[in-house]
Amino acid sequence: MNDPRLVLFALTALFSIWAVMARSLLTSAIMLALVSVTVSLIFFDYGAPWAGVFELSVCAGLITVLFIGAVSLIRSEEEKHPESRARFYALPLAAAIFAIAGWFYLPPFFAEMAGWARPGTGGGTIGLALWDMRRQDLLGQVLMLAAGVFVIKSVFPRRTEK
Amino acid sequence: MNLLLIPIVLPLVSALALLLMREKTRYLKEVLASAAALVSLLAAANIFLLPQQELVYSWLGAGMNFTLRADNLSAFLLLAVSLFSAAISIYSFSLPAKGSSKWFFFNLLMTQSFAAGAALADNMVAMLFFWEGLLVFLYTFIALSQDTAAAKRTAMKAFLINGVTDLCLLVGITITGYIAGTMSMNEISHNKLTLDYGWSVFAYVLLLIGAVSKAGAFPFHTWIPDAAKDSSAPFMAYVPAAIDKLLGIYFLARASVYLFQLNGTMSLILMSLGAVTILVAVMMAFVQKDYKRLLSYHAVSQTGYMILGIGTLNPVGIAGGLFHMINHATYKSCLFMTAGAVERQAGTGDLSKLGGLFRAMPLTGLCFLIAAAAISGIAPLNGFFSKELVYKGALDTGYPIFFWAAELGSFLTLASFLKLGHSVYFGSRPEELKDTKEAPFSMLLPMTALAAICVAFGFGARLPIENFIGPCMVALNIQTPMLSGFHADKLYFVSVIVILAAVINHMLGLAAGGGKPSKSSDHIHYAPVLKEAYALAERRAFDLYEQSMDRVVPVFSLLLFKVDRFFDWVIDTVPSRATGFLSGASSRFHNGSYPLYMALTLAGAVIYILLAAGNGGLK
Amino acid sequence: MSSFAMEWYLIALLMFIGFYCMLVSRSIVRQLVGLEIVSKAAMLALISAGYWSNNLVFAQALLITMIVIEVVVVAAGLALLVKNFRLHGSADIWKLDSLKG
Amino acid sequence: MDKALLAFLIIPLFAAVLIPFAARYRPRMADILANVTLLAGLANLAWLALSPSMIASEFANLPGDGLSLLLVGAIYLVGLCVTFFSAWFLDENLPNRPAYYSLLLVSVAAMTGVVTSTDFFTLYVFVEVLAVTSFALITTDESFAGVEGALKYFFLTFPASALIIVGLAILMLTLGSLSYENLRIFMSSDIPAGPVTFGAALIMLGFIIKSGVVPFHAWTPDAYQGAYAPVSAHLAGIVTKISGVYALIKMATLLRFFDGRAQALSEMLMFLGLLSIAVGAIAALRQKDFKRMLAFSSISQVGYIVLAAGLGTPLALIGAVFHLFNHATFKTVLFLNSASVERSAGTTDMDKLGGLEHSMPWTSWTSVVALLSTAGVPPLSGFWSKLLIILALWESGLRTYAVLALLFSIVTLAYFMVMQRKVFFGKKTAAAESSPEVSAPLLAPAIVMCGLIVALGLLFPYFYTYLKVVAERIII
Repeated sequence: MNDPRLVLFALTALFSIWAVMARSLLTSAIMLALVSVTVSLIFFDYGAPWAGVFELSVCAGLITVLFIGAVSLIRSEEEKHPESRARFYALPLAAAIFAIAGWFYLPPFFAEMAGWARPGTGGGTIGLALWDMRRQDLLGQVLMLAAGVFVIKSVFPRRTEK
Repeated sequence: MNLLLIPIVLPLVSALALLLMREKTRYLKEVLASAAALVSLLAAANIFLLPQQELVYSWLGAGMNFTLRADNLSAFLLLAVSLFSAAISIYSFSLPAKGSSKWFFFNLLMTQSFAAGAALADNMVAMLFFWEGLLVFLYTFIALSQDTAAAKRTAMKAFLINGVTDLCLLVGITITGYIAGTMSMNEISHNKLTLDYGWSVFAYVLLLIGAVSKAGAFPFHTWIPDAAKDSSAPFMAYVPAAIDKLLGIYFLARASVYLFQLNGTMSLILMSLGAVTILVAVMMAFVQKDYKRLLSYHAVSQTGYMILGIGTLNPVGIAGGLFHMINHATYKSCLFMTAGAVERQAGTGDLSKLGGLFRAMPLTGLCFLIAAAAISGIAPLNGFFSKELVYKGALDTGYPIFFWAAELGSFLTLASFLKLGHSVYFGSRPEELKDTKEAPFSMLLPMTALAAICVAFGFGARLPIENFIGPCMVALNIQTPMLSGFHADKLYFVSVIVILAAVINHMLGLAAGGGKPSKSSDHIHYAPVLKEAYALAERRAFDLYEQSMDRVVPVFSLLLFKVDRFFDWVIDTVPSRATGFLSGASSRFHNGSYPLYMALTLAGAVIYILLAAGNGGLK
Repeated sequence: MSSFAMEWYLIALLMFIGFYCMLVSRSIVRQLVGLEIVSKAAMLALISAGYWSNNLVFAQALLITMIVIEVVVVAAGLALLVKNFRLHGSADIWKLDSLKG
Repeated sequence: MDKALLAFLIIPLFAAVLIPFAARYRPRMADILANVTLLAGLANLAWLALSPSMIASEFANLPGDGLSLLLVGAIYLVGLCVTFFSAWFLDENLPNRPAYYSLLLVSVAAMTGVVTSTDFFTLYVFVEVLAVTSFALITTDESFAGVEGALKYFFLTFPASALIIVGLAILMLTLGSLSYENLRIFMSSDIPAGPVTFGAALIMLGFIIKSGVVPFHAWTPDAYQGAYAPVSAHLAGIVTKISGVYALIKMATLLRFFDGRAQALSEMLMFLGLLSIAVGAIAALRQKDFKRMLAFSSISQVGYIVLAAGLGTPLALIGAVFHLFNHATFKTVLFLNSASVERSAGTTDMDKLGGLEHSMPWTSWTSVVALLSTAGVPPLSGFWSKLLIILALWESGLRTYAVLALLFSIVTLAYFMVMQRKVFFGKKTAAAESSPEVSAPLLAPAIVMCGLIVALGLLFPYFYTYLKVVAERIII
């Protein structure tokens, strides 16, 4: 437990429990942003700065903004009918049961899996990797972005007549 | 397109095209049908003149070939089929009493197409396909020829009788193919099957049933007289008189000579069947009072000669059978045509109401005279020569009883035609028929053509025997003896005696019937023992179909109904309860609740992952 | 206990939390929060696998694409949420049970 | 990626981007552009696959593995049917008309991407694009059911994405690569499989969820029933098949189910397939809504494909691919007909419908053809694919599976007969009184598809030659 990365992992779990249990949706959204921040820190710790930067800017930034926007749109209605909290209070208990039960099975399973690892060559730069090996994914990204634009256009059409 | 396909495909396509036409168009349908039939006739003639042709399509991958094969016999048969189609389609041009002309010509062309296919097919499965197709069009042909319930009933009768026997044929062909290891008739003929063991006897008997019932022999003939009453003259002239005889006898010859090596017992059975058919049918024919019905019994009776001829198994008899087949088709078709013409012009086919029409319809009368003389075996018309060959064949087997049966049949045939001819064309003309006129040209043309063939095949009997029957015998792998130019003095005198006897009989009958030609058969009809027999026959006591329909079928169907209800309960009520329960449970489960669905999905995923991890190489 | 196994253990825990959230919460927003947590866990799994198999660059290349996908998916989800809110006046996914049978 | 088919991805994408600009002032331009794009693509494909020289050489010089070509063909065909149908079906003043066509084209592009991808991550990317477009397409109109279906589709298939990514992570760890080729090489070597099959199993689970196999099927009926009418044809006909079932077939070949290295996985997949067949068929028996019944039938038919994919022998794979293609044809016809009925009679509730055969004969008879094909009645195309699947099961000694598959094929016929009687035959109801036949353009796609069903059934030997080439190439 002296590995700082594991501390960050634990912190992520903590923030996510908080995000799930928070009474207010706004708090949830902010906790989610914190989860993203810790995840991006983990990325930095792994030595994956590009992923970390993307995570920090897009997930912690853009998605949080989207969340907060949506939450503020529906908050008034939501607060009139708050949902029953009992199920959420059970989360720490459930997580603890899972953690303890899993402690006996999961780490040995993963440890054995790690034994099967086939180390790759590594090397190369992120730009080359993206452009040379993952060119189709870039095409997929373009398609995804186009799809996103059309989804928004379709769900929120510009109403000309009404 | 291959020449062999034309006689099959052209009528088929034309028939389908006919269906697209409107009922109102005048003569368009007739012209199209006649043109298709004539072109097919030309193609058939071409096929006949060319050397043997073969067309092979592999079918269902390997293993089974769809083969059309025009050997001499098939080509000859194809020629005959096409000839009669052409004649009938022209004959029907201006005949109103044929039902809807669209459907009439559709059925005619379809029948032609399938008959041509059955004649040409070498593979027995392909032949069976065409054969069964004919069955369908037999039904529609009769059912659509008149708009009456009786027509439907007769159609069903014909369909059932032929359906059952076709089923026998199907089983027979299957067994034959299984025994021989091939479905190709040509291949089987190189290594003929023998009747040494049970299965092959069984197979042959089934094939025999299929063939003779197609030809309309006793006891599968009973639908033909009914059809004579309930359908049209062209149908009678075309299907029972021509096509069915041609195909039935063709396949009988194929089966008996080409596929199987028969033995003496089977030969006796065949000849007996032939003799019984001749006598039973001609006895019935003799007393009929209706033009077409009388002819229809003769159509049955004449089949007996062909079966007898082929049953002799000697070359002369077989040649006689085949020659009689084509002769019979010619004159019987012609006779039915005259019947249709008389019916159209005089409005009735009842013998007691007809009379003295020769003056009014001289050409029809002449055709009738020629054809009647031919069927009665009066020299030198074609019927004489083919019958002589059959007699000779029967005598050669050493069982003269068959010869005498055939001669007795001949006597009664002549007697009944004397009666028919006398009552229709001679004697005094009834008042109602004063204005009767000659039949139209389109009816006379095929009639006279067929009568001319009767004469030509008689006077020049050498020609058909050498050009048609001889090659057929070659195709059947039979050593041909000297067939033509043979004049057996003894036989000739016997037939002269028969003719004289028939004339004397007719005189007697006239005297007994008070000078009414239509009653000239009454002295035999009401003779002591025969009277009861005829009365029973009138009540259809000898008709297997009617008897089974009356006695066996109701009991059987009741039984089946009970069994059916039981199975219905087992397969209907029980599963519907079970599925009803299950689908009810399913519809209660799919209640639209998101958390339930999510829980299901996640639980399913967890179980899957546990199973995969447990079996996936780890642990 | 290797560090890898420990990391993946925590990733599994994270995933459990996310799915638990999706299972029990009625609000569509919280459903999306759960979804986000699960996909964070999946991303961590991917980068961790890349790190321990010396394929980090490759893993990063995949991750960038994944993040783009995630943004669009979440945006689509929020769009559906807003549309649902406009039509039904609530953001409660448990109330959506008109399609059944 | 298959370079030869790249254009089939790029051109619809380009057209999709073009549509909002072209249709700014003339909304009909959107219809025309979408239809022209797909029609041109289909014509091009037809030439590629069916040129005389190609047929003469018995498809020996097909580009790629042949499977992607066939499926791109199916995608374009269904896509064209749906866009053509939509062009006449869509409400004139639907505000999101251009976006609707753009999304259809993007989904066609994404599906092309799915079937031409050569690596699991790319597959995942395109599948996600496809999913996102589907959510929006389902809610094209402002109906309550649409948004409900879309939300359920969204959340209930999400676990699939997460599981796929975890599976990818495990594959990356233990295989070092995500490409199909490497997995295939690995599986045909004798290296102990270890967690590679576990990773593959997770990926497979993801795609099982996405294809709506029981017990992960809960979203399917809701999404299909709620979806905007032509979109349900698009979804059921091709989208879920490409986004889920295709990947299962692909993995069946990569994991070499037929030589038994992933025996457990193969057995699980087959069990799930049979379960779907049974549950789908039984649930469909009692449905009251036309579209929901078709959705359950779709689950059942997907079960056949999954069952065959799980078996994995060459014959079974031929059957699976053929059934996939057939499913695209007959389910498109049925869903488009349900859309026509909805348009004409105003409802898809089978209790309110009845006796439509008189007023809507074309719709009725095309339905009959399609349902007979679904139920596997000869000589329609569905018969052959089911026959192949059942034969393959029988040959592999799985008699129970074969008999059950056959039995549920009869249940298929039963529920379709119930449907046909309730909707088209029987007594006319009030709703049916005032429902005229829809216009010819709305019927055209169904009729073309029916023609295809009959033609494929009759020309099965030629198609079988093609499929054999495909099977030889994808199995190696």
